[in-house]
Amino acid sequence: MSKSNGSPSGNDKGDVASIVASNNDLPTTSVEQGETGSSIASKPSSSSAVQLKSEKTDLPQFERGIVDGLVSKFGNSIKIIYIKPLRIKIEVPPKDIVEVASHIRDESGFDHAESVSATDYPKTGDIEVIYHLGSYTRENLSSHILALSTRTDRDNARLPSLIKVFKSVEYHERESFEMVGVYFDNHPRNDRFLLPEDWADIPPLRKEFRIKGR
Amino acid sequence: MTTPIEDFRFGPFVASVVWLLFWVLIIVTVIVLPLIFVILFYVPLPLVNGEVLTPYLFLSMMIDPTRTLPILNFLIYTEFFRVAVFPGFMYAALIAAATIFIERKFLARMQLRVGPSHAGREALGTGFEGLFQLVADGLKLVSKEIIIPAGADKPIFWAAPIAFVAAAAAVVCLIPVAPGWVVSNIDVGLIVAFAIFGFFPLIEVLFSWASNSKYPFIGGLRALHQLIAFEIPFILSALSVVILSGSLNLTEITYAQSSYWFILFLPISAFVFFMSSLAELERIPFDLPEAESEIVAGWLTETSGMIYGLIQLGTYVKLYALAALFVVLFLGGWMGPQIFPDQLGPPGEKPPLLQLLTLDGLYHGPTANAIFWFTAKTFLMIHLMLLIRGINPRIRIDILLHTGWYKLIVLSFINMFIALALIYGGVLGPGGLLTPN
Amino acid sequence: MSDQEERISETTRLGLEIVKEAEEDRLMTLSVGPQHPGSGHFRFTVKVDGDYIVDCDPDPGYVHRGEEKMCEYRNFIQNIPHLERPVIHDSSNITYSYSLAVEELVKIDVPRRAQFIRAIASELNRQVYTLYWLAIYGIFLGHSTMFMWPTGDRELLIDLLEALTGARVTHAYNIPGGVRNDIPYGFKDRCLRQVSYFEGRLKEYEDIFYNNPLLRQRTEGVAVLTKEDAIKLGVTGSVLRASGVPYDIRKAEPYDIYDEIDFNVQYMKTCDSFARAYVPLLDMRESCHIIRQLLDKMPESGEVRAKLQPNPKGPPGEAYRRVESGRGALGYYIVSDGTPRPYRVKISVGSFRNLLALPHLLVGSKLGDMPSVYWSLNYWPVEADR
Amino acid sequence: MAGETAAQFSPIIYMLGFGLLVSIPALVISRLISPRRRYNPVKFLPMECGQVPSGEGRTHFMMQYYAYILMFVVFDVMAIFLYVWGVSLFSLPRSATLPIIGFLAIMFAAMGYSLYLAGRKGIW
Repeated sequence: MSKSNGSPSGNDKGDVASIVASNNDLPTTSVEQGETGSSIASKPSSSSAVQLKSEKTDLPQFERGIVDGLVSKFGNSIKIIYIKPLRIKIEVPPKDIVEVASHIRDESGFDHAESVSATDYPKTGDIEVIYHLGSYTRENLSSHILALSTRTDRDNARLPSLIKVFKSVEYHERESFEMVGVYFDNHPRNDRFLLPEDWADIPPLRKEFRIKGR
Repeated sequence: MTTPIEDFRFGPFVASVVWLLFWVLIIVTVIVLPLIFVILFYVPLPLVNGEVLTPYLFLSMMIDPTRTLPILNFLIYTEFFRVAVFPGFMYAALIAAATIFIERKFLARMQLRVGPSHAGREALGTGFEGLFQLVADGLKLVSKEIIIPAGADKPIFWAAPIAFVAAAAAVVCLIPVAPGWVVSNIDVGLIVAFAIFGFFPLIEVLFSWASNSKYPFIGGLRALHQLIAFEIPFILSALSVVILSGSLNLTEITYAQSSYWFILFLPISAFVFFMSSLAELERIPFDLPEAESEIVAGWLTETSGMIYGLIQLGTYVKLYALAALFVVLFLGGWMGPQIFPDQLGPPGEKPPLLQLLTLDGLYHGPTANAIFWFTAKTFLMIHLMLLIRGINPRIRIDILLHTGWYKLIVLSFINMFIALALIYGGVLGPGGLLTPN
Repeated sequence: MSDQEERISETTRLGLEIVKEAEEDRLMTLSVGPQHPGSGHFRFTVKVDGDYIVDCDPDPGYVHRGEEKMCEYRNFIQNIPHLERPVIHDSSNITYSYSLAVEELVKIDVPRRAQFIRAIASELNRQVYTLYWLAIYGIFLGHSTMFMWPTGDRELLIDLLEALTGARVTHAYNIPGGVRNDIPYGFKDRCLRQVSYFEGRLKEYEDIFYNNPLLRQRTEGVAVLTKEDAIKLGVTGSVLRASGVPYDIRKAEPYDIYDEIDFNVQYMKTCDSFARAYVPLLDMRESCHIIRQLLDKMPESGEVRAKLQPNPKGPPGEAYRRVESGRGALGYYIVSDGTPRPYRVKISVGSFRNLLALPHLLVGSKLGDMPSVYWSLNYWPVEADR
Repeated sequence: MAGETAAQFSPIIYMLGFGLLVSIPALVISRLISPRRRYNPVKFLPMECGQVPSGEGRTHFMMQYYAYILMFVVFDVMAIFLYVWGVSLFSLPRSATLPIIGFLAIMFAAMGYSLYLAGRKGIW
């Protein structure tokens, strides 16, 4: 964008960021393959069309560092589900989740929720709610997603709302409420959002809800 | 009142049209024609060339060329012709229709669209594509159901579109199209024009109130605010014209521009008048009362069918009236170089058929010239108004009020002082350098 | 307090009550949508006090299809055609992150040439979407030419994509393991020609639409979404970048081939409605730049599709992958239980995240700004409903 | 005399009448040939974007810009008053312009002050 064609006010040449593709700055690239051997970060150095990923490297250090900070603070209440390059998943019991989330926001730097998904597990009688948290403010975290999950009883699904911690979960939690039927305490509006006004069935993303004809 | 929806079938449709025609014919021959003759028996008939203009004589003009021209000549100078046809309604309506046609084509060119350039290509050849679109639109509007919302104020709801058309027509009657060709030559013509323009927001507010709906209501209020923002610049920008010409009569204002157009000395006023007339018309930068993305269709939300059609007709007639008023005030009205001959055809006596073809006695060179130049200038102005629509988004109501009060009023006063300086500096006005003697 | 109450006479109290009632009466509830020229398949009610909006309540769901439920009944490949329905104008991007997630679950690698082709399709589709968005932005502002020009130019890019994928809008081109077909003969030249033409047009758009003083007057300084609010509300895409956060998934978490591409993240610091309308234009310009590089670096030949078993399935597990779509981050969270069908699919779309900014921005702004603010949020109602 | 002056305006009345003459038959014809299906009462509800209307269409509703409305009431009269002066400018002595300039100055001062106040108030 040049100045001559009338760039808008406040957007000078200096404002346009020029973030050169310097992925090497990110700590993650030191670990090319995760333990699961997934192909997330396997692209950059590979020139061959199909890359085999047989070798196993050690755990991603940077992600490990984030989790260690959490574990040292909260101890046993945090259960680490997996640590992959760029992806971390931890599980927290419902009673601690607000506290852990506040800590994640303030100390770890994950400042917004990208998505909130509730999954129904009828076999174990659980509903798992996962907050995928990302970071805009910290540049070294911008590629990471921290999946903060919690489980609640399927028949009496109640969870504390994270809306005080992350404002961005508001509509996602409302959607989870009507789609899976998790009631979020302290959420200002646990009511219909996407479904029809006269919806009188069970929440449609529960596993016992069957699509007609299927 | 539950009737099932019937499928459309072509055969019964044609049959119904034929039956309709049959009944119309019967009624015309049995009732209407005798009624006309009964009325004509009591009405004092005028004299044309020493003969009383009976219906028989009138009908004979179709076959006898020697009688055609005097009768036409007589008809043209009647009041009714002026009101209904030439400087009056039909001329304005034709220009309005042409405006719709031109608007379509012009905007389509501008916006790289192909749609409006096709309807009628096979029938009329290139150059007239899109002409049938007008016919189709008119037929569609006439044949659509008129829906009046529940709770609406029915008498006002019906009366508003009629009043809209009538008011637009009333403005048209003040416009002098050629020397002597004006429906009503009033000494205070300009003031009357402003007075009638003041009706339109009133009609809009009435209609929006009558609709009993929210979006029309806001639209009507916005129309009022538009009036408030632009009425004073509108009036003041014409004030400098009045100062220079010393008259409020539109014909005299035109004559005052016989040697120079006022736009040469009053460009700022002309600009202000142009912007204000756009606001008066509710065309694109100022179409707040019908801003479709904010308040559905504004004050037109509840209109349907022919009510909408009449309001559109009134709007386009108003567009013509404002363009013509601009031409009269700033572009010298009908003034222009003489390009038409004084007489058509060879001079001297002519055989009857040639007389008819060359409109002997009816044709008047200067008048034809005046009409030509007036129409050409009006179309130029209409084009300018359409151009604005193609390149601008809508503005917001606070910006509108701000523009009207802070900018346009000041601008129109500046040009008024320039006009005063020119008069007192001895350039214009009586005895001035540029005044013809 | 009690003294004061005593001093107020009964009449005054009655009068105050009437005034209070009138204050409440003053508010008019306007319903914007679903049958509104300025809403799309979406409804929000606004309460207006005169010309000012005092309350806004979005109510999406008019085009809710239950894509997430439908995904659970189809296998990974069958899900592709219906997943692109929520945003057919950007269908290569909405299937892109799905493909990435499935590739992670099923553990396939994508051939290098296919990665380039995917990126080209994705960038072209981003432009197609953004042009459509721009067109509707124009009509929301009452600018009919601004509607017609992008729509016309979009047609050329659609033709290009049709040559590439075989369908005009619903491409279903990205599949797990690569793309469906190789690029057609002569595509590279045609694409370069089209992109050059399009760059010239973008210059014209800027001169004619964005530098229009009336548009500037209407949008500059209106509905400011500050950087802090943008981060707090978790908005994404052009809305976020217009608020001064240079965040782009293509740069933050480069997928496929994007880490080999040299491009800048376009952002503005003015945070207003104009910035949100202007950043997509800058994005389109950057996108042209990316397409040139992709065409330049693409290997001349090679596989475009990894070999897949007919009913691909992987071990139980989950994946969360995202791409930068026309409306911002588009993430898929897929849980697999080891069967060929996904156990749970959650689509996290940019529109749904940007919706949270709508009441935040509309409250306190003028009714005349409503359409421009709403559409500057880059909100696609169908996508948000899924 | 009064009658003659009034007669000047008669063409306007004719023109108005002709406008009615054209538009009323258009409405009547349209009413005659257009369909009238009245079996769905929802059709006749006021427009509310596909929703059932809530609240009154005609309410106490105030736009915020009434500063301009108040000023309009004053300055519209002023504008017409200027016409009376402007049309007779040539027949007046030059010294008659001075009082008008004074009048304009007062009006401008008033307008400037009121616009200043309106601007300072911000939201009305």
